Amino acid sequence: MINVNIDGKEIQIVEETTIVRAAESAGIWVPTLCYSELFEPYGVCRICSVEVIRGKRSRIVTACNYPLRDNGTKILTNSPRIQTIRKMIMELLLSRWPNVQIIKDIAEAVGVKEPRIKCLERDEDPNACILCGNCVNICKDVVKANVLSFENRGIKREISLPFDEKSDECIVCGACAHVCPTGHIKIKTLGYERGALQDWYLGPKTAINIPTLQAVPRVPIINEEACIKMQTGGCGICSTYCEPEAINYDAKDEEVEIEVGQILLTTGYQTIDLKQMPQYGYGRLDNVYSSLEFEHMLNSTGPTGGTILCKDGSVPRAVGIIHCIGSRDENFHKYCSRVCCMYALKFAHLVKDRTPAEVYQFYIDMRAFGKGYEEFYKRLLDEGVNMIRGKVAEISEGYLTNGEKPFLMVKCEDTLIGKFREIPVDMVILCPAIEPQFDASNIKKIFSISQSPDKFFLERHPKLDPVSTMTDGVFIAGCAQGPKDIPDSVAQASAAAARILSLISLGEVAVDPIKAEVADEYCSGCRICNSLCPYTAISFEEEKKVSFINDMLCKGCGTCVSACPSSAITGKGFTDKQILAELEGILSV
Amino acid sequence: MKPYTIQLMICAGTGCVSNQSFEIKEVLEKEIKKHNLQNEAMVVTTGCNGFCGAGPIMVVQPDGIFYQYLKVTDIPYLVEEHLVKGRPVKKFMYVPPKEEIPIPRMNKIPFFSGQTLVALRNRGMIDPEFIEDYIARGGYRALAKVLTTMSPDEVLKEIKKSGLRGRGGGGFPTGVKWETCKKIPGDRKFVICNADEGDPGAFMDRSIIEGDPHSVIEGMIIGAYAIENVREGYIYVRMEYPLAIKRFNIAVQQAKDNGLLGDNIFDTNFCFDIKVRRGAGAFVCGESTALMASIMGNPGEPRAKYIHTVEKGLYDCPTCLNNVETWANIPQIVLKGADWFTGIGTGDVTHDPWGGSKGTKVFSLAGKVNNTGLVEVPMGITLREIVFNVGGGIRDGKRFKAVQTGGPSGGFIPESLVDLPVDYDELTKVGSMMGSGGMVVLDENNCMVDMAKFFLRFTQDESCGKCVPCREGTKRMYDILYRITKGEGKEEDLDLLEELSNMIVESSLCALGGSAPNPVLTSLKYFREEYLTHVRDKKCPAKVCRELLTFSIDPEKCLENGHGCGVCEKNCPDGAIYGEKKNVHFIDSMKCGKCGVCFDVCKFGAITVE
Amino acid sequence: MKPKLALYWASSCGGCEIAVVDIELKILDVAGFFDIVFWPCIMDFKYKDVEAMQDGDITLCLFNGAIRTSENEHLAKLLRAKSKVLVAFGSCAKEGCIPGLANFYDKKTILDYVYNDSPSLEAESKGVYPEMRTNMPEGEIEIPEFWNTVKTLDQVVDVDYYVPGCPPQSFQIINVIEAVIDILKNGKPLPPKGTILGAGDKTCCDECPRERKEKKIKKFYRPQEIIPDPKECLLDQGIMCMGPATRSGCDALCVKANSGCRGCYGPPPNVMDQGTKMVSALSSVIDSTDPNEVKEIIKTIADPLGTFYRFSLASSLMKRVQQKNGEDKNRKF
Amino acid sequence: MEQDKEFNPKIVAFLCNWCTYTGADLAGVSRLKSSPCVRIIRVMCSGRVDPTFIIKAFKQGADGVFIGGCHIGDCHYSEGNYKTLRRVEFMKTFLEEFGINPKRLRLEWISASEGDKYAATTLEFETEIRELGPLHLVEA
Amino acid sequence: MAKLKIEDLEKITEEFKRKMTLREGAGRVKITVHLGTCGIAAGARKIMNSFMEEIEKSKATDIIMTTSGCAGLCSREPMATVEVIGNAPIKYVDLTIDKVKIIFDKHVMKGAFVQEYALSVGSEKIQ
Repeated sequence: MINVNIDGKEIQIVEETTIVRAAESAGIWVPTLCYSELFEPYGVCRICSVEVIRGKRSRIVTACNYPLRDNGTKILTNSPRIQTIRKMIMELLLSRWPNVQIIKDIAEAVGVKEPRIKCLERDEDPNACILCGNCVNICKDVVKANVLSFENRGIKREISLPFDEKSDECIVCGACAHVCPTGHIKIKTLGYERGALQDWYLGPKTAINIPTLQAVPRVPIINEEACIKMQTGGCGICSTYCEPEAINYDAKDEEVEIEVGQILLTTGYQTIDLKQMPQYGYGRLDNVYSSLEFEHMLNSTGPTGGTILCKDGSVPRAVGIIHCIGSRDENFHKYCSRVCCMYALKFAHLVKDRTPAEVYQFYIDMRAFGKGYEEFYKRLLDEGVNMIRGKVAEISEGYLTNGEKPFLMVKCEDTLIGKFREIPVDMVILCPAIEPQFDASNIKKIFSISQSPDKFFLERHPKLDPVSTMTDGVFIAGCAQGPKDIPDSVAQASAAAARILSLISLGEVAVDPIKAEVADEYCSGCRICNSLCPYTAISFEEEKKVSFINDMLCKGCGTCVSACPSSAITGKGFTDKQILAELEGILSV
Repeated sequence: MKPYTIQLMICAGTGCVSNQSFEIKEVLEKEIKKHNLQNEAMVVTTGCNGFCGAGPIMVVQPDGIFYQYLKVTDIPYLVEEHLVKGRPVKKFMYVPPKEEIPIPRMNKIPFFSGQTLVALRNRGMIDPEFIEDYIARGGYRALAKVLTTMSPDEVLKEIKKSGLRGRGGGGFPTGVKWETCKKIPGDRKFVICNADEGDPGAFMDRSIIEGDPHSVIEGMIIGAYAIENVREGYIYVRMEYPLAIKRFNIAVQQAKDNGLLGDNIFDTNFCFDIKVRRGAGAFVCGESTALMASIMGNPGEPRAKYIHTVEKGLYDCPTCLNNVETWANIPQIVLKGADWFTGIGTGDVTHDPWGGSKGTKVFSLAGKVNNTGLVEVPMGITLREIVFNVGGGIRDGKRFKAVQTGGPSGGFIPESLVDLPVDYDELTKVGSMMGSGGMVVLDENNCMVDMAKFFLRFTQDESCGKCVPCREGTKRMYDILYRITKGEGKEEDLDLLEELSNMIVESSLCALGGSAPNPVLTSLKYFREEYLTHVRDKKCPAKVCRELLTFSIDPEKCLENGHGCGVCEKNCPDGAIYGEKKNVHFIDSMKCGKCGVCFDVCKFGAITVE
Repeated sequence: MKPKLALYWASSCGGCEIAVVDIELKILDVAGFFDIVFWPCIMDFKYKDVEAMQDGDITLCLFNGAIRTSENEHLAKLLRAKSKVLVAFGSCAKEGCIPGLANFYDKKTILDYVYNDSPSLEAESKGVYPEMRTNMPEGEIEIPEFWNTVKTLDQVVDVDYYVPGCPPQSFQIINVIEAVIDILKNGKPLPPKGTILGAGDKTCCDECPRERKEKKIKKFYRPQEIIPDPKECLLDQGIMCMGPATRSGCDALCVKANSGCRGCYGPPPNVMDQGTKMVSALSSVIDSTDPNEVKEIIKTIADPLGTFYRFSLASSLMKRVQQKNGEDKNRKF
Repeated sequence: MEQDKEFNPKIVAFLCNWCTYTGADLAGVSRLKSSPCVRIIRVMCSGRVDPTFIIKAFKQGADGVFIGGCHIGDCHYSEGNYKTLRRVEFMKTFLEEFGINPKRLRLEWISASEGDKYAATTLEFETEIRELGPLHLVEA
Repeated sequence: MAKLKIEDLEKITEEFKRKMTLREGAGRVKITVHLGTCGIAAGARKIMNSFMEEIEKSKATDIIMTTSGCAGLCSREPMATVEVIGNAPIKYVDLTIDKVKIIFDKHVMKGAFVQEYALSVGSEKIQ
């Protein structure tokens, strides 16, 4: 502890205390501008300059970062010398940024009304950047993202992003905007852009967010990739502000091994990559959407709040919905994706409901086979939806000579009237084929199951055993097994669950009796079989010099049986004798 | 070693190199070969000779014949005359101003004879790219002495006793700095050589590096030994000195190859290594904290120095930073002893390290003197000696007006103080500073307001912009000075300038801002009248500020001497001159753009400027 | 009355007979216990003597040699009739053995080679084939007919017991003889028909002292290509050894001599075909999954058929290589 | 030859339970025409097929032997089919030595979903065997 | 490159000493051989070489060897001036190699000028 004298007040403080803190504890106000307790004092505005007297020497220092070390230091926070300096600084600042509130306030406090100086760089903006550096410092010291920095020097100094480009390092924490004293920095929400929507881009990637507005449970999560704390160990500011102490940085993705008896595979589907079909202009033309994107637009918590809008913000005059993109197509998938007809009808209904637009359905066959589906189709016809039977050949951009906004021209053959048609619309919704997940073959290998030719997982039997697979204990349901709609998926999943539960309720599992067995009396321990078993069921008993097969590990494939040169191994259920007898039998006629 | 009979020492400092000294060397060697003299004459490229104003320079040893202003085309003649026929060529020799007889020998030329060489002792004597040359001139003896016979404390004591003060500008006693750094606990410490010489017109450091890089390296090694726990050193050279960077790199490599840097130097357990860093082109990086930030890869901006760099510098470790010239002095002090060093200079440093200025100082002498170049003079020499003896007086017989010392941060010293002894304290007293050693001599044709504006323009441009006083204040000062030179100044501007200056000096973050207003303050102090003339009368007495000039034609001279020749009319870009041929011409002051072309073209002196 | 013993030597090298004599002093017990009624190799007996016997007169007949000619077959049938117990003695009788390797070729090829193509024939004797019947001054003589295929004894007549080995090991012969004497002396019951005597139920590996590891074979070496480690399993070292598919009983004789088992004791119990079983076992441990590499590794086995069926070809499933009457005449597909 | 007209090849097929057998099932369910000459023996894995069975089959009067397993890398038992691959390779050289055309032995990888492949392959094999004609083995 | 030891510093210095002496112009003795056209014609180069050999032999490092042009006495060439620093220079004329040896021995090394070969003594003064 040391004693210092501030403006005549004797106070006792801890060594290394800054003058600002010391003055605060003495109840003396020192004006500050670039000072914040959140980060290390930057000390550039110099408005907090005070006079420090040690012995005979007096010097001007900044109160924000001057550490008091010597007993008996005398500080003058408002001497005439200091007043002159402060006034001059405020004159300089006020002459440059006359309308910034915080500058006006401090200027008034130190007694400056009108600057005597004319400033060539005068900026009338009340939200102008006053180069205090708060944003740079919080980003550097606290957030540790180092996104913002100063550019240029001298009077041309300004805040900038690296190379003036959008930074990938920015985690959109908003700290810079929070500490900006003039409101110069604003956090902007990206609007509804075609590119953004198509990439499923839901706005800037913030380190803490609620994945979607309808997320269950609706709680914020930390995005590990964007979180500075989890990436570098810095920041951690959210935990200091979270009163219930709910933030846990240690909860990370981890690999857990769980022993289970049965597995239900419901790995679902993906939609076909529409960019494979450039004739439909997806990703190239504005206002061409996939059905999932359109669904996103229809969502009341979606980017448009459920309003159907073209990219330019206008309401579409006509909407085309095109079925069977990539399904029922010799070039892509031969099968029918089953769900498109009905959701396309739903889209048509909603477009009719929410906009005055004309709706065109381009279909190959209308498959309204479910309960109540046909009725819905009839209703749609009554609503005046245009049904065109025929496959669309191309979608191109069309222009009107009168300079109106461009539209999309859908070219197709109407097979019902036998004519080639070109229909102008403002928006096109494509119904992409449902296809197996791109990594389904990996899943297949992991679980030793099979895929049907269309690459969906293969059930044990299409009629008699539609939810189990060739591997005992592994079941499938939903679109992983084949395209189906929600009711079908629910039904199949329920069936699979029932199958699993029935096995669980039994309490024990009957194991296939097909196993291999070593007859000790014939085994001479040549160890030929030892390396063969993929399940490591075969071990070598050094003492007895015979090989041994573990019943529980053996899956009964019989490879070792046929390999055993002394035929000491028998494969139960498939013994040499049985097979030879079978052979004899089938060849006897 | 071949016993050459003649050595031709060609200056290969930046100044002379830019005047084709390398090409001259090539031609010289060719000519020597042509005359079959290659066994007798040897061509040596040296560092800066110092007399840069007269480059390219060649000194022929052993006779010490000094040749200046050489051209490639002169060489065949010179070789034939001097080397073959043995007749030194007078027309390439130095002729003192106002005289006709040339001075053949270098050491007889006042520019050289008036100097005392310590930091520059090897200039023109060694090839800086050969470590053997340096060793042959006594190099690395100081290091050997230190490592074998002295303890670190003894070295420190010797340096303290010598009273050496930082040559970079501040004049902080080197010994005290080392001692503080040594006392701060820490097992990782650094020494840094500041070679970011940014003052316009100053090139002392560059010349030392280019001419004698090993002296700096030896000084740093000794410093590292004395401070202890220093195993790493940095040399921070500004990017604009490519030759200096090259020579430093060569020297450091040679020192490493010879085991003078690295582990177990001279088989002792002392280890030390040096890295060369290139500056990124900002004046402010010459400031110690900004320099260290730059080495660490951060933006070169200064920080508050309430905690000194000797305590928390590079990578937050105790760091001792000294200027090139300071380091170059160290080996000599160690070798010849502190007493020899204190024998040169002013004051008494036995008790107070700030008590005097010892040793020599290198200045780059520029401006309106006859002999411009690099001079090393003992501390305490008067300005008069420097300007009139070493510098050979003012060019073209003009009147001496002032000296500006210390670079853009220094101040003006008027003629009245010309007998001022040059040392740290005297210069500070009159409002200027030693600085790194820039010395610009001004004559009656220099406008003080314009000069102040010139320096302010530099400082406000080089301000990093971090703190408000320096960023905003210097720009405002420049604006005001600009207005004054345009004739838009008001009297209260002078007060405002003073007020701004004081504020900037007192409250700036670093020394750049803290000293930037010096030119304005001193010019206001010593030449206030000149400012007032600008403001009140809208005139520039030195006839520099164009906006304040009036061009007119003396009708008598025009008619009598020139018979109304009309050349001025033809050349006026503004069409402001009119008049019949063979008649008097006139200038329309409204149209006159004040370019001065008429003044230049008139052969009869009929154009008057006021 | 002493039990009667007969020994006969059909198509074989005679080694089995030597092996019987090789039981040293034990032979005296044999001579003492049995009344030797037929042993052409040792004493002068005539076929007439045998023909003169009553059926079942001979208590024990040790028949060695494969059935190559009509004479072999005739004697086999004769001795079967006259013997109570007929033992296929030695590998030739049991499974064809080396004579059985002639089943690679047919009768004509063999005769052509022997009497015409063989380079060791002198020019004048080339093309001189034996005649079935020849008139000699003493009268017409007849030589037995040469069958197309070598057969094992049990392919011609009913065999009661087998003693494997080429030749059966002397200590095993002693064991067998002692057991027989014991049975006859003490009126003990006979072992079940078809029992293999003088051998174990395991494989050669059981008697092999070498250390075995999990097998992975990258290449097969010929004996001249490598000096085998005397302590390590030969197969582990890539040396062909039929041990795993060969019945035990020889006390791992070859293996102990640092040479791979040649398989003379025939397949172990339960194994139907020594050769295919060996194929199955070896190809299981070939260390490759690339079909081409597998082919290359298989190529490093010299003469697989001859190696795997060196002793058992005549008794194997295929019994012989298909020749003219079989699949293809050139055998090159 | 006259009997060729009536030649109905006997083809023994050893099919793995998980792939080819199921594939054959699928071929049947899908009403695909496959070879009627094929006489199937189901084994759990093609790795169970002992070369002895192959010889035995030929011995018993088969004109061709067909082995069907999962695709390499897809074996239900991870790697059983690798062993099959090697055994069949070996057996082909063996058959050749024995004087039997190795084409009479055929190994195919047919997955559970490849009913069409099963049908096509067996038909093709049948044709091939028909071209080779019946296999007459001699013993004497 | 080998690591330098302290002794090496002296060795290098010694090795480069003559070069440096020449550069610094600070020798004890300065020998100037007059290499004008006349001198060269009379064999001055040979004289210079023999001086150099002598220097080499003596291992002296404090002798500056230099050349100059015609000294004006073309008939007495080859000529050389020997100047022991601090004493007046002596001009020797009509030099031969033998004379050089004697001059070098007596004058250059021992400081006693050789009167019989000298042009004159005292004709030149210390500069």
